[in-house]
Order: sequence, then structure tokens, then C-alpha cells
Amino acid sequence: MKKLINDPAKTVDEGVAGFAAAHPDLVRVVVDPPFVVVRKDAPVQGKVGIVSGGGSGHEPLHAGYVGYGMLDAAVPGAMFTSPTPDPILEATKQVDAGAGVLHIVKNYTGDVLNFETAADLALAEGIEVQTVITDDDVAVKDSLYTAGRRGVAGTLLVEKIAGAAAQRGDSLDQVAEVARTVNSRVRSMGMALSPCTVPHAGEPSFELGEDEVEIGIGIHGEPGRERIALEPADRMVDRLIEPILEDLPFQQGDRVILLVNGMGGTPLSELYIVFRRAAEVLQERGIELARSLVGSYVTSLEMQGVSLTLLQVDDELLGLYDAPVETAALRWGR
Amino acid sequence: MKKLINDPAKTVDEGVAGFAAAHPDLVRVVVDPPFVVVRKDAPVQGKVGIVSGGGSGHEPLHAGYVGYGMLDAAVPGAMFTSPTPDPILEATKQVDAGAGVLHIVKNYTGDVLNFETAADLALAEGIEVQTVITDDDVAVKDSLYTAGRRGVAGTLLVEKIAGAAAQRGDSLDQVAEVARTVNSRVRSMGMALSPCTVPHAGEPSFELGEDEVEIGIGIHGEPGRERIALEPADRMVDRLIEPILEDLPFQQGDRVILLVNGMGGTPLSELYIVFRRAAEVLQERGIELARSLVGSYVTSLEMQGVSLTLLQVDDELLGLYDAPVETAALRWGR
Amino acid sequence: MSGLGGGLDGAWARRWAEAIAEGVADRKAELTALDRAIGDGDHGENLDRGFQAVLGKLESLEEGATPGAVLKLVATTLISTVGGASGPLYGTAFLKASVAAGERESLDAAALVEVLTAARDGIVARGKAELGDKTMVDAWTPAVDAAAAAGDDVEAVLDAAASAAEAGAAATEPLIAHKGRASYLGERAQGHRDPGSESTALMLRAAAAVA
Amino acid sequence: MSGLGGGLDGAWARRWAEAIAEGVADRKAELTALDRAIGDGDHGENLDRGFQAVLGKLESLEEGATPGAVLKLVATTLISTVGGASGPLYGTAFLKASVAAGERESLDAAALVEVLTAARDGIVARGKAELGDKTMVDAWTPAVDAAAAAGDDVEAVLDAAASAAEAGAAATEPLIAHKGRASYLGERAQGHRDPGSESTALMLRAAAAVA
Ligand SMILES: Nc1ncnc2c1ncn2[C@@H]1O[C@H](COP(=O)(O)OP(=O)(O)O)[C@@H](O)[C@H]1O
Ligand SMILES: Nc1ncnc2c1ncn2[C@@H]1O[C@H](COP(=O)(O)OP(=O)(O)O)[C@@H](O)[C@H]1O
Ligand SMILES: [Mg+2]
Ligand SMILES: [Mg+2]
Ligand SMILES: [Mg+2]
Ligand SMILES: [Mg+2]
Repeated sequence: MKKLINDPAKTVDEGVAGFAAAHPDLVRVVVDPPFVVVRKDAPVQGKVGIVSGGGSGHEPLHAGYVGYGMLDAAVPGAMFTSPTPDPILEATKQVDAGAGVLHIVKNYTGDVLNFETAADLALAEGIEVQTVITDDDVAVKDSLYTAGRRGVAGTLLVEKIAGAAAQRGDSLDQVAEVARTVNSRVRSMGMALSPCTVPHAGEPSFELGEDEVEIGIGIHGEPGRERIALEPADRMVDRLIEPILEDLPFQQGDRVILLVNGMGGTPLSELYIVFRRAAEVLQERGIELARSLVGSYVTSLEMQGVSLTLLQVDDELLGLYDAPVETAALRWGR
Repeated sequence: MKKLINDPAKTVDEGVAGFAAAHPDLVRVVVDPPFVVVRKDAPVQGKVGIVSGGGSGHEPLHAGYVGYGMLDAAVPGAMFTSPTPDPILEATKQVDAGAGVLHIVKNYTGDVLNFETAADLALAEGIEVQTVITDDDVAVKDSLYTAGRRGVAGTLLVEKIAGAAAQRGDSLDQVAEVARTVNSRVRSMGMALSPCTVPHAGEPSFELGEDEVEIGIGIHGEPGRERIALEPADRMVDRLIEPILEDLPFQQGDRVILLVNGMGGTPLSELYIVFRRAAEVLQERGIELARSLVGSYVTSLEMQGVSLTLLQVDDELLGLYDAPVETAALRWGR
Repeated sequence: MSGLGGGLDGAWARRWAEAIAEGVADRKAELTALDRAIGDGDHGENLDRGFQAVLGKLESLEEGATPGAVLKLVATTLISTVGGASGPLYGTAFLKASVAAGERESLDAAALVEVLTAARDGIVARGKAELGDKTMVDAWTPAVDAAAAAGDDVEAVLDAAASAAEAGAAATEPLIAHKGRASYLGERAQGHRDPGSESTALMLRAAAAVA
Repeated sequence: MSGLGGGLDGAWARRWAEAIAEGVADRKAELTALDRAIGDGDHGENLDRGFQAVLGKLESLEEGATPGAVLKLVATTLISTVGGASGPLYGTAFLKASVAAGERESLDAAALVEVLTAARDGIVARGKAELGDKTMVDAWTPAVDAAAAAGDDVEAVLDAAASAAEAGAAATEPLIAHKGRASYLGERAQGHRDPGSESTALMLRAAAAVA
């Protein structure tokens, strides 16, 4: 394990401290209970507060999205481990301006349970909370009898668009509704060329041969659904995008936002090679590319790999996507 | 070699094609001669044009910095290989609006020579060209009798600030002067945890043992000046920042922009751990952190590692740094 | 042995928590390795963080605290330090167990079965897993059943529970998971033991060992 | 042999370019490996791209082109396809060589020495490297010197130049570099041969082989 860290037990602490030092214009950080990254000017009077969080190791998710037009607070847990209810509750209190708070929670048992407890405690303190669970990963078959789909990179789009709705002054019900709409129209799927190593574990999350890749990975270094031989990038893209297109299903004439997301260790040049083919497939299918986002936005430490995310948009969602945002990792219009 | 590519010989072509497809709102791409990435609305009447370029493999440098307030054109060469004069000349012609063109060139023999030829050819066509060579890498000892220092991540700051000067309407002389000032006040140094593999070479640029790192690397997968045992991140930061601070030298009371730059395969969380210590050292030295930039901005394919860059600023440079920029990889204020 | 009449008192509950902390610390790497195979590789780390915190809290707990008070302290500490799926699940388990234990100074066999049943029910209520879903429930449910059938001796009850939990954990190996992260793997989860079922077995064996 | 009177004609120049193209294609990996050790691992790739382009251009060159015309075509093609440091340097070398060759239909020994000297001088003028800086100049300068001393036979001149270039390339191994990417390595460049000196030796050996 070769990492730029000091002590495996301190990676989250020091990463959060570095983030706070780098972005004092955007955020303040609560260290007790550890950790809450709060929008500097929260609570914003009259505005619905938005809180997200989850295990660390997915940077810039979520702290990188705290700021004007997106999240009011992020709650980073231990590495790949949901935060406990205490900091989630603290975040909820810090961002509540009387208009209520939306919890955006990726669908993992741990995240769901801990946010649930925090929401109960917040309610007991008189704060209105609504929760939206994201579950955009088509690699996992959904069913009432399973844990259901995972929330992966589509979460970013839920946070961006709900954040814009909150920023323009929508009510809690409206913001939650927008978030649910985005989640219902967004689909993702990912693959890995290499595993990642959780610092305290010291060993890679799985082993891959020199010619092997994992298809259908999540964002926690879990193995995927399938291990296959490495193929050319275009073929890999086809393997990821087909199940996405079929799932909603996306149709000719649809307008979409395409997110090509690096898993943390993938160079940008490769993401653009992937993008090229994905855009080509959309064109072949008569689907209009309305907006593009290419970069490492929702990651698994140093994993090499990529995920594709498609969101079907209308004018309303596109307007919210285009609305100004000012965070460490996503910024435009301000 | 495990990469998301199709054909090693086509990585640059397909990467540029993907970039063009992802950012039609920002750029257009000339494919003959291959390749020039031009700001969509170039030439901008009355404005000095700014062209940069160099070998590919450093993405988002330079194409990711084409747009309002930064570059008017980028000329990506083959992988880690300076472009030839033809596309540099084409770029120069495309962005010239009569106010002249500035070439920003990283100090490598190949880049310098090819840009030199292109500048001669442009002059012959009646275009006024000035050239600023960047050479911010303190790992290399400077001397009249050597190739001199390399241009590395500091180039990004030269491009940003010169770009802002051009955007506000400065003359060619003034823009060149600003660029030279930034270059004279910026210093960088980098290290690698892992090598990178040029696709057509198929083999890593150097070999490192499980516990070894390279100190003083450039951005072309070259080995560094020194190979040492991996140490904690804070100690690594000290090894990089000391030579930087001594070189200018930076002094108590100085205000600086600190860029913590990932080499391509480094997760953002590690960059923030590095940032934490670097900011701490600045504080210990009484140097004021005026602005921070943390991310993979000037890379070497999938190399894992980091470079630190410090730029000493005054109000004038800070104002230009803060000025609006709208490019694929750097964006604020618009 | 836990005092007169064979009941389990607050000191036992304290020893139990300490024994879990020791067992988790010893077997942290093993639990994490199980989780790496079919989860995200943090289960040992998560529980160790929680039970080390429990050790710290136990120091400030008053001498003669009841079993219920000890269990409650374990519960709240786990909830606020473990995170992940196992934090709320084990937290709820100990919380429901403490409620079942109530104000009692000591637990006889019947009360113990009530306590264990409440713990299991708490996990099921929150996690919605059924027997055979390849989760910690696959250790808890056989344990509770065996405990209920073990008779009047608290040591026998705990020993039966621990053995059944161990067998239940082993029996998760061939299963496909329907809850938790292992459910994402489909058939690839087969052949691996569920980490939560293994930590449950560890906890119940610790309970028997210090009785 | 190259026609009557032992002079080198346009057909020789063409064969030379083709022989370089073949040699570079054959030894691409080796040149790149040298560059990987102390540069950026692209030298073979760069030259191969350039000389493959030269092959294409040669097809459209008129039959009886002079040596100067062939050399000029090689020069402009290298300049616009190779890039990197070696592109402009070799491009300039062939450009200056073509100017030195002028309109001559064939080159005798004296003209050949002039041509080789002009090539070397072009490289030095652009790259500012001195002998011993561990660059292609360390192959070119001994080659030019040996050529000048080799007498009146063009084959002897080319053979002397090639042998001296090969020796010069080998002699770069112990050196510390002062120009090019290898200069960044300080003492770590010692023990490695400069890739550009090796490609120069390849080119000059090719010239002799097809004479
Ligand atoms: N819905 C559930 N019901 C019961 N137990 C569950 C459920 N989901 C997960 N678990 C248990 O939690 C264990 C994983 O715990 P841990 O690794 O600490 O949390 P996480 O999965 O969040 O990383 C699994 O091995 C399983 O026994
Ligand atoms: N200033 C210089 N003068 C002469 N030759 C040089 C100079 N700089 C570099 N070279 C030659 O160029 C060779 C490298 O060429 P190449 O790898 O194609 O370009 P790059 O270094 O741009 O990747 C070196 O081995 C050296 O012989
Ligand atoms: Mg976890
Ligand atoms: Mg090169
Ligand atoms: Mg886990
Ligand atoms: Mg090279």
C-alpha cells in the first residue's frame, strides 16, 4: 500500500482538516462530533437546508459539494463507513433555518439506518426533515426483498439539482420532490481496472489479474457483479451504457446529461476517450446530449475505472442544473 | 499496462475528439493539421491571443484551460511530445485578432524549438508573436550551460493570470510582462509514488520498489533526481516545500497562492492531507495563504504523486487570478 | 459464575462488554478480511472503534450498575461511534436488550432469553433481514431459538446460544445474500462467511465465557 | 555504388531515407527504451512517425530529384511530423544539409563532407549543445571529423562517419547530460546511452550501407 498519508487511522481527520484549510471562504468545519462540513453562511434564512453524507473515500463527494446552490452540510464518516447519527443530527441543526432540512442519502443499509436515527432525533427537536434515498446503480437488480440498488454517481446530480431548487427558495416538499424526480430519471453503471486499498485495511479490496476488469462495481471497493477480460475502451463503454439505456428506458428524442466519472485513479485523458464513445452511442440512438460532465466526481479512493451516468432532463431540470453553484468541486455562474 | 483506451496509437486523437464532443460550448477543434483546440469565439476582437501547448498526457493542461479569461488555443502534441510547428502556427493564426499573440511555452528543448519555428513562420505572415518560457521546477538546477529548469505546474498560474490580463484588454507587451512576472515568482516541486506508462511504449517509465518514491520528478514520467524510501505524507511535503521556499526565497509576510497538484492517479483525499501540512508550514513561516487550488491540474497520465507550487502575489496578480474564467477545467466568476 | 442463584448481574454484563472488546481487537483483521471478500472491508475496524469507546465509557459507569444500565451504555456508545450498517444494528440490539433487562439486578435464564430475543427482534425490525439472507440474523435467530430450549441454567443458555450462533455463522457460507453489501454480488457471495454473523458468534461466545 | 565517378546521386539520397525508415522501424523499441531510461520514452516512436511520413512523401517526389531535393523533403517532413526535441533538430540538420547540397546532381567526397558538416552545424546552432553534453552532437561531431579525414572516396567517407558516430554514441554512456531531458537527472544519467546519439549512428550507418 503506497499512499500519501501519515497514519492510516488519521486519514479522514487530516483530509477534512486540509479541506477546511483550503476552503475557508466556502465552509466551516465542526469537529465535535466529528465531522460536519457546513456551508460558511449556514443557516441561510428562509432556505431549505440540504444535508448529505456517507463514508469517506469518495472525495470530492460530499464535502466538495458544500456551498452556494448545492449542499448546506456534508457529513463524512470513517473510510467507506456511514457516519453515526450524532454528526448527522448536528449538521441538520446547523443548517436548519426554519424551512426544514432535506437528507440526501445513498442507498446503503448503514447510511439509511444512521440517517434514519438522526432524522428521528431531529424531529424530536422540532426540525422538519425529509429524506430522499438515491439508488441509481443499474448493476444491482432491484427488488423488495433485497437491499435494493446502490446510490452511486447519480447522487451528484441529485445534489446539484435539489441544491438549486433550495437556493431559488422552493419549499421542503418541493425540493424533496425535485430530488426524487432526479433520482427516478438517473441511471449509472461502473467498472474497475484496479481495486482500491482502504488505509486501515492495508490490502486491496479485491485482486485483479493483469488482463481482468470488474464490471458493475459500486463505490466502496466492493467487487462487481462480473469479472471479464479487459477489452478496448469503446467495448467497455458499450457494456456500461447498454444496461443504462435499457433500464429507464431512455428513448430517442430524450435529452440527457452525461456524466463520465473517474473512480479516483483514472487520468482525465482516458475519461475523454470514454466520453467520445458514450456520446457516439447517444447519437446513434437519437438521444440528445444536453450537458456533459467529465471528471472524478464520485470516487473510490485510488481505484482506476469509470462510471457512466445518464440523467433524462426537461427544461425545468436543465435550468436547475445550469443555475449558479459555488463549491470546491463544482462551480459555475459565480 | 491497463488503460481505458482503444488503440495506443489513437489515444491523443480520441481524447481530443472526446474533449471536443464534451465541450462544444467552449471550444472548436482543428484536426488538420492535428490538433488545435481553439476558444469557440476566437479571434476575440481587440484581444491579445494566448496560445500554449506541448506534449499530451498532462490533461487537463492545456486544452482544459481554453476559454474565456485564459487560453485562446491549445496545441496538444503526441503523448509527451511537443507538437510540430504546423499546428502551432495554425493556432496562432486562428487566435490573432490584430493585437498579437503570446506563446506560453514550458521549458523543454522540444517545446522551445517547435514554438520558435512556429513564431518565425507567424512573423513571416505578419503576426506579432511574443514568447514566454515557463521554468518553475526547483528540482532542476538552473544554469546557462544546461537545458535549464523545466516548466511544470506553475504554468497553469501563468496561463490563468496572463489570460486574465489579455481578457481585460492589456497589450501584447503588457500581457507578456505579466506572464514573465508570474513565472519569475512561481516555484514548484513534485514527487511520484508510481511511474506512468506511455500507451505506445507499453512499459512504465521507471520502476519503483514497494517502499520507494521518486523526488524531483518532472511531468513526463521522467525519473526524478533522487529515489528514497516512502515516508509519511507530512515529511514528503517538507521535502518538497523547503526547496521551494528557499529558492525565491519566499519570506515572512509574503502572500501566496498554494497549488497542490495531483499527478493524475492520486485521490483527492490524499491531496488534502498534503495540503494540510503545506498550509501548516506556511503558517509556521509567517507566509499568508491568499488562495488555494487543490486538484489534478497538470498531470503525467496515471502517475500517483503530487507537486506543490507556490506563487508570490500582490494585489494586482491576485486580482487577475480572481478574475472570471470559463474553461473546462478551471471555472469561476461566470 | 455470576453471583448467587446463578443469575447474571451487572458485573457480568460489564465483563461481557470487556470480553467483546478484547475479542474484537484480537480478531479485527479476520473480521475485516471477511468483509473485504463480500463487503467493503471495514467490519473489524468498525466494531473495534465502537468497543474501544465502550471500554472508555465503562470506566465512568457507577460500580453497582444493573445489567440493563451496562447494556444501555454499550448501545448508545455503539450508535454514536460505529456507523456503517453494524453500528445501528448492534446499537439497536443492545438498546432493546437493555429495555428488556429493565431494572433487574440480575438476569435468570428466562430473563436472559427475553433479553436475547429483544436484541434479535431489534435487529430484524431495523434491518428487515430474514433468516437465510446471509446477515447477522442468521447467527442471532438460531442463537435465540437454542437459548429458549436450553433450560434454566444461565450458563447453559449462553453456551447453547453461542454454539448455535457459531453454527449459524458457518451456515451463511453457501448462501446468496439478500441484504447488506454482499447482496450486490449475487452468486459471487457464495463460499464466503458473512462478517456480521461471525461477529455475532464472537459476542455470544464472549457472553458465555465470562458467565 | 552510386553511379559513375563515385558520386552520390539523388537515388542514393532516396535509398538513404528509406534505409533510415527501415532501421528506425526495426529498432523503434530499442530507441524508445533508451529514452525511457533517461528521457521520456518516445524517441523511437517520434522518429518512426517522421520517417514513415517521409516514405509516403518520397512516392510523390519526381524521379530524378537531386540529393538536395530529397534532403529538403526529408527535412520539411520531419519538421512537420516528429515534434519533440529531435524533430526540429533533425529537421534543421536535413534542411541545412539540403542547402549545402544545393543544385548538385551528385555529391563527391568534398561535397559530402560539406553536407554532413552543415547538418551538424544546424543542430548545434539550434540546440546549443557542445561536445560532451550527452546529445546527438556527440555522434555528429566525431562523424564530421572522421568524414573530413577519410579522403576522396564517398563510401570511405560515409563508413568513417558511421563508425565514428557509433563510437561517439557509445561514448555518451558514462557522461552526465547538460542538454535535453537527461540533464534533469544529474548523475543518474550516467551509465545510459543517449538515444539521439544512437539514432544518429543509425542514420549514418544507413547512409553508408546504401552507398
Ligand atoms: N439489513 C440487514 N440486516 C441485518 N444485518 C445486516 C443488514 N445489512 C447488513 N447487515 C450486517 O452488517 C454486516 C456489515 O457490517 P459493517 O461492515 O460494519 O457495515 P457496512 O456494511 O456498512 O460496511 C454484514 O456482514 C451483515 O451481517
Ligand atoms: N539541445 C540539444 N542539442 C542536441 N540534441 C539534443 C538537445 N536536446 C535534446 N537532444 C537530443 O534529442 C534526443 C531526444 O529526442 P526525443 O526523445 O525525440 O525528444 P524529446 O526529448 O522532446 O522527447 C536526445 O537523446 C538528444 O540526443
Ligand atoms: Mg462500511
Ligand atoms: Mg518527448
Ligand atoms: Mg463493511
Ligand atoms: Mg523523448
